[in-house]
Amino acid sequence: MTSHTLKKNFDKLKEKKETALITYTVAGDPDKETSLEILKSIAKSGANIIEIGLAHNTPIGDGKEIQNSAHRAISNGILVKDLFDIIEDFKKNYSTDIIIMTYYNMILQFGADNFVNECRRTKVSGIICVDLPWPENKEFAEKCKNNSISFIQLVAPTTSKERLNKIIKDSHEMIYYISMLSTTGGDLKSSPEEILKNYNDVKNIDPSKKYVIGFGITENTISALKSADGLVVGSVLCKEITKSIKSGQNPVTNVANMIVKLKNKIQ
Amino acid sequence: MTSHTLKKNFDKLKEKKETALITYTVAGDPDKETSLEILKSIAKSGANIIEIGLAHNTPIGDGKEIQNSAHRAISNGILVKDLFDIIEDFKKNYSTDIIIMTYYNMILQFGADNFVNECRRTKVSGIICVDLPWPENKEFAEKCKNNSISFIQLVAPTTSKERLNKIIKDSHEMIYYISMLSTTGGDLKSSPEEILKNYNDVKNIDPSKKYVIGFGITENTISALKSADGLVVGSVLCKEITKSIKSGQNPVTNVANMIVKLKNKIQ
Amino acid sequence: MIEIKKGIPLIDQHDENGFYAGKFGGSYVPETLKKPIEDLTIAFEKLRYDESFLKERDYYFKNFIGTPTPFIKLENLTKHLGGANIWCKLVSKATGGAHKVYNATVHSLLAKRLGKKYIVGDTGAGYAGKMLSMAAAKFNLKCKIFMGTKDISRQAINCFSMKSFGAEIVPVDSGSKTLVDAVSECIRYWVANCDTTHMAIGSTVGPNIFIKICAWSTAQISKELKSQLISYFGSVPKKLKLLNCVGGGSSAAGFFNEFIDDENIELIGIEAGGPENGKHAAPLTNNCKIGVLHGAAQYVLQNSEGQIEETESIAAGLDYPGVSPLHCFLKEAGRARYTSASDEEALEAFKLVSRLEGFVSPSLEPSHAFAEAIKIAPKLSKDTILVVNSCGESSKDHNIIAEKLGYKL
Amino acid sequence: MIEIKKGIPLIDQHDENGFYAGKFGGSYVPETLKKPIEDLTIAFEKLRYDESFLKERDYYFKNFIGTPTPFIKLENLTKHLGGANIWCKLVSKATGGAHKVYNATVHSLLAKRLGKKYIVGDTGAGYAGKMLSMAAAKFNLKCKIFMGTKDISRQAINCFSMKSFGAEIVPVDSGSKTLVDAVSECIRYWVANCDTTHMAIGSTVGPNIFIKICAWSTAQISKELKSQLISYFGSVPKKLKLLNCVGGGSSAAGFFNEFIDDENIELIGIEAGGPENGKHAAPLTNNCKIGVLHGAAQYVLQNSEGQIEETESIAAGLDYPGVSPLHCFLKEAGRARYTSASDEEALEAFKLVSRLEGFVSPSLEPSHAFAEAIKIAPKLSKDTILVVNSCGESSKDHNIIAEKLGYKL
Ligand SMILES: Cc1ncc(COP(=O)(O)O)c(C=O)c1O
Ligand SMILES: Cc1ncc(COP(=O)(O)O)c(C=O)c1O
Repeated sequence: MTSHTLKKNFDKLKEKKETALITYTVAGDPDKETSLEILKSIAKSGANIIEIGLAHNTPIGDGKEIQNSAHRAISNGILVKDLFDIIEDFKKNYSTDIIIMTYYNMILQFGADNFVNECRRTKVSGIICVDLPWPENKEFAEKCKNNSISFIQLVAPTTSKERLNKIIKDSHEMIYYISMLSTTGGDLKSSPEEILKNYNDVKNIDPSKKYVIGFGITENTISALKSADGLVVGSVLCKEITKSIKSGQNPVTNVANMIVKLKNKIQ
Repeated sequence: MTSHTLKKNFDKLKEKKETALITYTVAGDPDKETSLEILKSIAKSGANIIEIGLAHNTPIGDGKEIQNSAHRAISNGILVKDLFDIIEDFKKNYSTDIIIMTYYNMILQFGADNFVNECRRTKVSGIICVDLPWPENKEFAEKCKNNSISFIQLVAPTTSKERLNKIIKDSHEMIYYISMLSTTGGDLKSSPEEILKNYNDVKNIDPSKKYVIGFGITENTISALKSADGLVVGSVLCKEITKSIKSGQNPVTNVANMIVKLKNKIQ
Repeated sequence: MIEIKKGIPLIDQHDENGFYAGKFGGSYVPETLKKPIEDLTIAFEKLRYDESFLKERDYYFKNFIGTPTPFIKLENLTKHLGGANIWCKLVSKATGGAHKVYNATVHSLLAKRLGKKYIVGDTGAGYAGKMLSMAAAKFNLKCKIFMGTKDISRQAINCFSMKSFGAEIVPVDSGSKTLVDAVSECIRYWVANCDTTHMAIGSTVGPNIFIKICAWSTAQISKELKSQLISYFGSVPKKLKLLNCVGGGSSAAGFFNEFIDDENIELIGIEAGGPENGKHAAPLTNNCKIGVLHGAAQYVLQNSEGQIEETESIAAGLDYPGVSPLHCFLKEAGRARYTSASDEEALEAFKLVSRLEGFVSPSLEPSHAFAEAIKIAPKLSKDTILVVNSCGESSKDHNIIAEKLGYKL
Repeated sequence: MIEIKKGIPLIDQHDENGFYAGKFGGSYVPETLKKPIEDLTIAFEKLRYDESFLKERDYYFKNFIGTPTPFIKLENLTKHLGGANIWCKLVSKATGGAHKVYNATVHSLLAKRLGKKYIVGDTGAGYAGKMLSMAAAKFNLKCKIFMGTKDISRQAINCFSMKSFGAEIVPVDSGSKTLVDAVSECIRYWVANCDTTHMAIGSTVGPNIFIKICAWSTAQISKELKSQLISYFGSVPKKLKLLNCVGGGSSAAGFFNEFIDDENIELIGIEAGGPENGKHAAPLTNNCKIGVLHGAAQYVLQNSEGQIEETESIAAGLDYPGVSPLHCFLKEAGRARYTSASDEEALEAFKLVSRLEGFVSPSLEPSHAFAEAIKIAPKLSKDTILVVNSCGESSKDHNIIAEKLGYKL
């Protein structure tokens, strides 16, 4: 149950003692086609897991960079079915695990069952829902599990010990560890050492699961955190797309170059 | 006691069965010299009594036309001593009775004694003080009387019977009957017949005194009121001065022409 | 059929997960906020029964907010309309000029109790922000207010107040540049700063605890009204209708609160109908679908995809795509009736009420409620009592109204 | 030496001709007004003891004006200044935002009793006009407000209110285009319309009867204060100082009224010092000569000829060359002390008070009184009680203040 591919992916990485590089870009940013090309180039450049954002226009957990990307995507008319088209297309040639990240209202309006069915159909490995925390997510997580999709729990520095135990108990293979109090893309507020200390405390609750660290990870901070099971980079990539568009450059190649750089830093 | 000249003037008019034409212009309007010339031309054109305004900058009884004249005079720097200069100059060649019309603060700041002394020195016949009603004016009226100057009481359509009796009893030879509820220069609100009826009621209280009607008297209304002892025209003349200035004409001749016209209408 | 549990406060009608009628409300928040929200919930549930806290609250309500606000009969308007008796609860007389001061004061007191030195809040009409800045200044809290740039320019007076109280206004230039974006940005800020900072949401929206705190604060209005009704009429009148505009719904929730159990009393919520032939901001009136906005499930203007739709209203305080789960609940239970007034109707109501009833000078939000009163009063019997909550004061809207009504200033 | 007669209200300290201390006040009016003034005097002297009239007044004071206004301690300001205890009477909480509402309400009630259908008044800051329009709308009187064109442009919000209440604003473009000219024009209008129209002068200036009505109306403030002092302190404190800005002087007269006989209490009037290196509007502070302005003898800014001088103040409500005969009397009797604050000091006071005491948001007029409190408090003992009358609300001044303090709106 839950995602077989994601489990296998992590097992392989463990064997190779490799840290998973997990990327986040927004479906439809800057447009449907280019965002697919970006996903492909990300996959080719060595990312291990790909998060793809389904943009919502009242995001309460995102920082400026991701908001900009989401704004572009929505302005360009991205729809839920476009997201699945993109994933479906991607999956024709690539096997990299795909995780959808979105807000609950997007799932609700599409219909939770429909959403999960589409995920299964397009071979999505997992779902992150920013504003569907535990225990509110129990029913939906169950639904994901029943469809071999990982529902990825988030834990934060504010999460209490008691909650941590319960969340991890209910979690699937992958857990998202929020590095600090921040929306996505803020500057790291704590030293990597501190973050890793807290991270390890969390991981020790159930070392059999995989824990990825996200929020605030940049070219500068990524290598210091490489002992984690995986590291998520999102704002850095969204910013790269924004910069590329502004300077008339190709976001596809720029993002690819960035992936290579990041991947190198954690090898 | 009180003004001998004023008394004689009225006596003579009575003999001739003539209605007194009383003018009002502002000292220093449009400037010191011209206002003196205006007085002279008024006298030459047949006015019987000349009121001259000592402008105050917060007049509470004046309409727009007189306010404009006062404003010009003050802007041109007219001072109390200028007023007396003008009168003194005028009196060198003319014997027409001069009555000063002003507000109490002007008298107060000059000093009531000084003011009356200057009036006597310059052969002023009377004083009208807009905001010094009976009984507040008792002391000052007494001072005037002691200096052979008429203090001219005003009575209005709102003045009660009881007050009328007292005011007329305390009055000197001339009483100013305000034709209607208005600041100076308004349109006549009642018919001349009504005004004259009220006027006669007042006059009958003591027919030995002289009663002049003022407020709202224009070229159009003057002849209907000619049965009064005297009629005051002010706003009409001030307006003539304003118009003359605006059209680049000579206010002295224009005012003189107006006087002739008005005088004709009450003959 | 949804039933309202008798004898239980409106804010306690939710289930253990914070849902009213099993489907409205909840706490759909990023994990980071779970702990601060839990802390706040525990603190509030304790403090709301704490004698010393209640004493403090009552002290500031009385001495700073100036409660009770007047309850007055609008003789001229009643006569003019020739039907029901129209009364007004002049909540705009509360310090600062609107009901938003209750919630702001309570949040500031809570922040102090929680040991927080910083407080943040959202604002649309600017009142929530003004009041929060005002209370923050008094209680020595550093204050940041999130406000859409469209609202900043149309509600400049309230911005002036915020600045003078030393608050920082953070302009929000995303989306519709109005309240919805301000709330999002405010929540985002809190996500990043919840360790040091208390957040006050400006209406009965957001995660359940914020709805509860807000409605608990504004409930003061109906407590006053009830005792004023009894003191004027001997008892709560039988034929009574309460009218209140509904943006987020904090004013209406506070106005209805004490009367929920008394089914004789009609509760009427008036939403923003927007410009005729334009957009609106009336999710209840227009049977919008349930969605999740700002952490709570509610009726909300959205497209079929789940994107929140842009709204339009002349009243900045009503210009919000969602509505309190409390009102969704009252609607679903058939306890309150919801309708809307257009921009034009609100303006006409403003005009009429101002001309006839000098002492009432409603801002554009309560003008919507007056519009409904004007519509229904003529058809009602003379022994019917309509009470309108005039919950905001017009000066903040002077430029908008003057322009629309052609007053040259 | 002038003595204040004990046990006699301040407004009854005049002689049979309406003069205080034999030289201030009186009724220097055109003959036309003698009768209407006499009628008004008779009516007022009867009504002020008439139970039904007093009941009506009290009803509207309570229900429309919202009395009593709060009396609050300014803890933060007190701490910041480190001397006397600073308290505030928050008169700006009265409906409409200033003490002017008392006089306006009483005049409107009088007009009704006198059977007048029209009412006119002057205004400077716009509050007197706003309040009169407001009361007039309520009591079905047609209302005209005279206002200097300079004031119209700097106090636009209050003009908006007047228009919305259906009043006509008559712009006065003569002289300094401020209050002094508005009052003159208003009196002139009354001269021409006194048969149908009631006039309300906006402060304790003008012919004596207007001074009396106005101070009788605002006396409500010190009645409230006295009972609030007693309720907070058990009795009226020994070391008490009352601070109030003085334009015409209606706010200060009302604030001092109940305390005149208690000579322990220091009464401090603060006039407008104007811009540093500029003109001022402070006849008492600057020992101006006695003159007659608007029907009454008083200290007044004038040149040696008797022309009234132009004044300058950032506070439109204080921008007046004369001052109430009541204050001339209190000064002459040594009972009250008068001083001034400059524009700059008032602005600084506004800034400090707003930052430290959110709930108080003084307009520029009471900011002058706060400026004096800020000056003297640090030098006073901790058991001294300063009470400042915050008699106006800042929103009308938002543009001026924002510009001067560099707030971008
Ligand atoms: C005066 C006024 N009324 C009503 C509202 C609408 O909010 P709510 O429905 O929460 O009372 C606002 C919001 O800013 C407001 O300022
Ligand atoms: C708020 C405020 N305070 C003070 C004044 C000054 O007038 P008075 O001295 O009559 O109170 C005004 C006049 O408009 C005012 O609006």
